Amino acid sequence: MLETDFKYIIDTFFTLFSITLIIFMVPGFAMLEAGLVRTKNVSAVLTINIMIYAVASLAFLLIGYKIAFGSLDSTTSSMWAVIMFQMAFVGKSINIVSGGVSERVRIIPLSIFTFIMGAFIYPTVVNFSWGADMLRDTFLDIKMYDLAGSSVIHSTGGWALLAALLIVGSRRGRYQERGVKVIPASNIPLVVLGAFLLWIGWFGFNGGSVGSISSVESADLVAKTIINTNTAGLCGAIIAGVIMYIRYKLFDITMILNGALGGLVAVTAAANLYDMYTPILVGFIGGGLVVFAVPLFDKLKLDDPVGALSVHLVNGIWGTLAAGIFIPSISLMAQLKGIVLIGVFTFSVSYIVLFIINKFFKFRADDEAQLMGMDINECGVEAYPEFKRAI
Amino acid sequence: MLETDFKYIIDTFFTLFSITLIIFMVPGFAMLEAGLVRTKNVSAVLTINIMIYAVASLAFLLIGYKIAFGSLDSTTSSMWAVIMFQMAFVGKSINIVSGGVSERVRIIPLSIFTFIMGAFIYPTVVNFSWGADMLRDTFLDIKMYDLAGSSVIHSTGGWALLAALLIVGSRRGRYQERGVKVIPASNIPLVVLGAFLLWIGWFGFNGGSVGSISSVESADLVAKTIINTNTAGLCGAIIAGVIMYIRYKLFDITMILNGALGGLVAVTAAANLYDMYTPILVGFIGGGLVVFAVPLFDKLKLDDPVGALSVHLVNGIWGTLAAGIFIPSISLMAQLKGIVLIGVFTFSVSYIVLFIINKFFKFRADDEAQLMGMDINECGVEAYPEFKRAI
Amino acid sequence: MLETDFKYIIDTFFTLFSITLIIFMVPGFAMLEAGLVRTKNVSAVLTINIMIYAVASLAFLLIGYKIAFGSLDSTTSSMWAVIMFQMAFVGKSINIVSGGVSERVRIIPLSIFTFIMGAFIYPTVVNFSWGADMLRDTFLDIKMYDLAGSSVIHSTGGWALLAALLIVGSRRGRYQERGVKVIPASNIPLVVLGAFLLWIGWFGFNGGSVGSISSVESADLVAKTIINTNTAGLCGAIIAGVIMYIRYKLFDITMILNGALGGLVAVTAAANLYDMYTPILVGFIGGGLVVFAVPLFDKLKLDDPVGALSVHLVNGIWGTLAAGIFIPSISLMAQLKGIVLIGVFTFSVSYIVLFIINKFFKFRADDEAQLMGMDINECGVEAYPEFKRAI
Amino acid sequence: MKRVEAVIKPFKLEDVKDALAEIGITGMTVSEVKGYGRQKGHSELYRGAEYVVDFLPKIKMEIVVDDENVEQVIKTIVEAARTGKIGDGKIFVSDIEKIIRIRTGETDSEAI
Amino acid sequence: MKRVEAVIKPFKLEDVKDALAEIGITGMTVSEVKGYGRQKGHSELYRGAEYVVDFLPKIKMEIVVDDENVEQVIKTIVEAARTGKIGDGKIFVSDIEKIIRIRTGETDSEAI
Amino acid sequence: MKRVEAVIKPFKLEDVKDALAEIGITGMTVSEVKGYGRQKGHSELYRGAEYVVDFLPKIKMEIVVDDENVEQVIKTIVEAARTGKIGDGKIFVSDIEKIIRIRTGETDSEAI
Ligand SMILES: Nc1ncnc2c1ncn2[C@@H]1O[C@H](COP(=O)(O)OP(=O)(O)O)[C@@H](O)[C@H]1O
Ligand SMILES: Nc1ncnc2c1ncn2[C@@H]1O[C@H](COP(=O)(O)OP(=O)(O)O)[C@@H](O)[C@H]1O
Ligand SMILES: Nc1ncnc2c1ncn2[C@@H]1O[C@H](COP(=O)(O)OP(=O)(O)O)[C@@H](O)[C@H]1O
Repeated sequence: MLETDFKYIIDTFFTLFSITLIIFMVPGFAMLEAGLVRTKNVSAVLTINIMIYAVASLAFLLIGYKIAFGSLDSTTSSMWAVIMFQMAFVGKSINIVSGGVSERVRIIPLSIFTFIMGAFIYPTVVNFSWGADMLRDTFLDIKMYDLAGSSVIHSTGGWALLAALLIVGSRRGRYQERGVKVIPASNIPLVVLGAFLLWIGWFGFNGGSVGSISSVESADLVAKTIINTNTAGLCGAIIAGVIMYIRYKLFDITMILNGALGGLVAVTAAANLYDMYTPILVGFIGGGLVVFAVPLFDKLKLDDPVGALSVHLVNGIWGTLAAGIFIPSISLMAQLKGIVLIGVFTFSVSYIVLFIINKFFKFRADDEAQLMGMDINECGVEAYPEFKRAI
Repeated sequence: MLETDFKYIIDTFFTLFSITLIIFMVPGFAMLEAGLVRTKNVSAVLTINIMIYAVASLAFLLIGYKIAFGSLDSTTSSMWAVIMFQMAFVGKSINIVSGGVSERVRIIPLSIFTFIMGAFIYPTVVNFSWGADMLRDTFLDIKMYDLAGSSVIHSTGGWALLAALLIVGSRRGRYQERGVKVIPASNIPLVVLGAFLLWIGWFGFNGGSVGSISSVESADLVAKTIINTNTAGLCGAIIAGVIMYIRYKLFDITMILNGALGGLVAVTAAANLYDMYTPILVGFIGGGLVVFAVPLFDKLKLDDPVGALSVHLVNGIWGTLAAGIFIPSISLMAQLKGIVLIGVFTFSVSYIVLFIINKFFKFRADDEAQLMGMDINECGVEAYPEFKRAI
Repeated sequence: MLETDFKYIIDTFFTLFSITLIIFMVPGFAMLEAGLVRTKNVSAVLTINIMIYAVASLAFLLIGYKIAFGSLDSTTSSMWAVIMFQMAFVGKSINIVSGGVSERVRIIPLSIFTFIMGAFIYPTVVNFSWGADMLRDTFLDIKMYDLAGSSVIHSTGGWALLAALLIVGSRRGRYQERGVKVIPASNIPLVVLGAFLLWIGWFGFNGGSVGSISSVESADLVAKTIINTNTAGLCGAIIAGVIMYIRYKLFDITMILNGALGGLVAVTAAANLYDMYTPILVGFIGGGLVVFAVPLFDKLKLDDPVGALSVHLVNGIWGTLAAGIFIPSISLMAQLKGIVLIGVFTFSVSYIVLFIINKFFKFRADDEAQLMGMDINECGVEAYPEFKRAI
Repeated sequence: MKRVEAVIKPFKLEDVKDALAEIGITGMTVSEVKGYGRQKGHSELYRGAEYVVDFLPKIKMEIVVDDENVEQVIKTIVEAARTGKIGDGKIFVSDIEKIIRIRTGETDSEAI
Repeated sequence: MKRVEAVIKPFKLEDVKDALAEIGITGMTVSEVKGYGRQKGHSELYRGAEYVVDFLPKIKMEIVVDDENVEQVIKTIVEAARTGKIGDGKIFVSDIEKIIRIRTGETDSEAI
Repeated sequence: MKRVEAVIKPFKLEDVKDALAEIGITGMTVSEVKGYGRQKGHSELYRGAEYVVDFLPKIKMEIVVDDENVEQVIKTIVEAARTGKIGDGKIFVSDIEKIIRIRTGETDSEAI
């Protein structure tokens, strides 16, 4: 057998393995968000998660893929595997948006935005940074290093969410005169399950982004990427737990999980390049940032029920910078330029698109609908109809 | 290293990967069904799911495998992997039956039927269509193309369910004079989780059925099979959502998920042969069929709490036909013949077996037992004892 | 390409595959335990599961790995994959401890013990049995065969749990004058989900422990290991169901799942060496032992809410012995010696460590805290705040 | 005005509600309660230990009516809720001194 | 002593509680109930079949007070709970003969 | 006939039920309620914000008895439910005019 054939086979198989892990993130996001919102909004949040996977993936397959990469070809592993691998990413960035505006967003306008983001906005960002690169040789060319998308996926989702929060506004009754009304998560086991499905999916996300496992060097790289990814998650969880305990003598499990996810986002930009110990630092800082960012965004009245801004935007930025700080061959300036350009582009385009959609289909459910719950108003199906609601 | 050795190793590994994904369908079916039934029947439904996996798999290992395939040997990949791959399929067809008769079926008679179906009925169907083929050279020889079992697994399960519904009857109070009593799902997050575990399991189901990944061509085929499988699922979900919204201005999430599963069933017969776009059509039609079939079966007073007939029987048939319609090299007549023969065989044999078992052990729990719930009567363990039940 | 390169690549990939499956056991244990405890203790149990994964893994990476194996090198597959594979094991043995003392254990002292067990106790046991073997050439040298840790993981966890139960004591109100107070599981679907995530994880646990898949023989061995593992699980479930039905005419689903897990633990010592039929016997006995052990431990007032002693300690011992009984080349005496040495070492060291920690930080929450629930006292976050608690 | 309280078997709720609607009663407040009485609970099994569930699920209906309707309401409930088996439940009648409809401020009979 | 029972819309609980606290009422017992009345339930959709959810979630507050406070309590509740839309709920007043505080054994007005 | 209503701490339910059974009371209706009173709620933490849970879980028992048994029932409940700590709960006694046993149609004392 030819060596190239061997490589083709192995890398196709490995890509399929990675895809599978990444698609576990679909129920991962769904469970995480279903657990974090109130019971009256659970069916709606889940419907949105399914809708995003379906609409964004199809939009990317039919339109976005070509915008991002120009052509469908691949010689080193099966084209179908490569397309599907890229397709598996697109929903993630939109999930970040939908999570942050949950409990008041309506499904129809969000579906329209999902289509536009999956077909155009996200593919354009990919084009700039990983793909065909239409900006090459202009002064806007992005030379940022970003293995698996600290910026391209996570900040992009975060910036779009920021735009969405400005358009959609906060949940009914969240910011009152007497202060912020605390709205606790309704189902903690689902939050944990979702977070770990995301965590495991991340191995495919980052490991698969190495692109090949079919040489001794790349096999090493993939394995190192995965162990480093995991380490940053571990440390994000630990630091969030430690900070919470020091301040409150209590372990807030949702914050610990957000800390872990923050660490995972942060390490994503360069998990393949760090040695075994750097991800510890990257994760500690990432988890710490989450703990401080969550109450901060509440002070700014950016109402984000799942902590998506803190996890994805803040740590997407931190992770992209960290690559420039800890890896000598990566220019911190190039990283910074990438962060800023992606931020400006995504935020402004998303804002305009959201603004226009909002003229025709209001994103925000009115107060009465929010009071009854999005499930009854948008889905007609309650999530837990037989379970009696407590006061 | 010899090329045959290389292929043996890779294909064994790939089969193990596929097996793992398929076995995720065990909790997949379990969560889906646990979420769709009422809280008082959840432990019983889950017990049945575990029982099916245990009894059907053991029956197949000890008896059924030889009926289906004649011998245990395999030269192109490890015999153990091949046996286990086939074993992983058997429970699925019985799960289709158990899902459709849940909330009133008793465990003992169902266990007996599970044994007979796992040891004899399903293996015989496999023998006809994929296996040793005892009908070869008779006028009954089945020449149908069915990659991963639109007919062999899904219609087979569906026909057996139809027989079971005639024997078991509907749930207490379901069809009343004033019309159908709506019995909503009790736990939507579980339904979503289960549906996505099934969805991901399907990658192993269909991808693994290609049989080999160890050449460039077969690697391409496997990857194409998986992306096509996914596409049909996406489109099944989308169309179900669109139809529901047009008719009711509401997104019924359980119907959307059933639509997705319908698309997945439909594409299963020939996911490896379609180009990238045909699965879109196959999935749209599959998902659409589900939306119309669910209320239709209710009109026929076939009480199927999880929509198994609509998903598996209707789309098993549609998928098998679709292969004949869209793939020139597949004869539509051969497909039709396969559908009819499998239907006649499975339905009549299942009916007789169920009828006889029912003489000795009634399948249907009496009304009082259904009123208290199957959990207390069959398991002694309530699913959610600390959660207060709403009116 | 060199054959050694090919093997390196394949075995690295295979190890990464196994790691992923094993890490599914993290949510597996978490869901299992969250489902088995009362609603008021669910967040605490989940927090402990996350803490264990984070603390034990980091402790093992930084300290324990070198104690166990001496050096970080690996020539046959990527060092990073090998390290992570070993890291994935460590949390499991501590999970056994935490599960058994749940609903009254406090998080801070348990975290300290987790660190010590992950950094020192477990690595030392590994050193004796699988690793650098500091006892070699002494009369204490352990020559036991233990493929994937019936003793090294499961009994070790079980012995440490026994020590912990003596220190921590039983849950408030569990053993009363009028007898044992039954405390039912609060969420059966989570128990089922958790058990199946563990089950599937076990394929990586045992299959991965074969160490290589890159020759025809080892591919066969891996496949056989996985099918045998599965068979023992099936039979553990079946026998538990049969015994329960014979005695009570009811199918206690939690016992059936414990039976399955018991079978899985038992086959772990030598799943690669058995023929296709021996695991049936090993699993039947394993599952049967669980059914009898659970009430027995209650008679001894060892209050173990999740059945960890019956599943892991009893079957860890049984599985290690079974290897000696059924495999001619394995000495039953060597197995016995290994069991006793590991037991004496782990129990006594754990007892001393737990005793000292307990002087400074009480493991057991006081009665009032247990009454309110560990969630409010330790986490500040209730697991299901919107769900009304039944009487 | 009187308050008629009925503790009934849960699956009878629909029937009783419909029967009351037929005699023109359209206001009521319902809650889930647990009953303890002559009807004995079932035994459950958990991990090899059997135990008895003492408290049985019941539905409590509260209907506030004018004095002249009390007898008819009682009769209707008894008929619709009776299965003849132990545990069918009880009806308690007590006095209500005053009623106010929050929306309009109407009181007593007008507020029912 | 009187028992004032108010059936109100769930999201008004917080407001009513605060309003009562302001007039010095600090003891009450609250439960979730389902109400059936003029306010009609919403319809839900499940698998292609629409159906009406008859019973609406309500909160029942029970406040036991001395006779002289009854009017003020009623007034406070009405003001705080009113939205003006159908389904705002009702207040029922009935007589209480005796009160005992379990902790101290105090009775009647002292036990409130 | 009288209705004795006791609002108690949830974990005392079993003790009170047993104590009542000992004095021959075998019928009662129980529900979960939330109490607001002198006993203050605990504070919880969520994502860096602390907040107080005002309403505490309590159990309400309703026991309808003949007039002559009222005192004994009260005494029994007080003894079994008392912990001496704030929040032990209250007992309210009110009048019941009529009782009907649905199964048999028996009324008043015969129906208890
Ligand atoms: N003395 C009582 N006080 C309050 N509720 C009672 C009393 N006796 C019975 N009940 C309620 O009535 C229900 C039915 O009573 P039970 O004695 O089981 O049967 P029956 O209705 O046939 O007399 C009980 O479950 C309980 O909720
Ligand atoms: N006759 C009654 N007896 C007991 N509760 C009643 C009665 N009538 C109404 N209620 C309660 O009051 C609530 C509000 O009544 P409804 O007729 O819907 O509107 P409104 O409060 O505007 O009159 C109902 O949901 C029900 O809980
Ligand atoms: N005025 C009242 N009306 C109705 N229920 C009350 C009243 N005061 C107290 N309660 C109930 O009694 C419970 C205990 O009262 P609380 O003041 O906390 O302590 P204590 O029982 O020691 O007096 C409260 O949680 C509440 O359910």
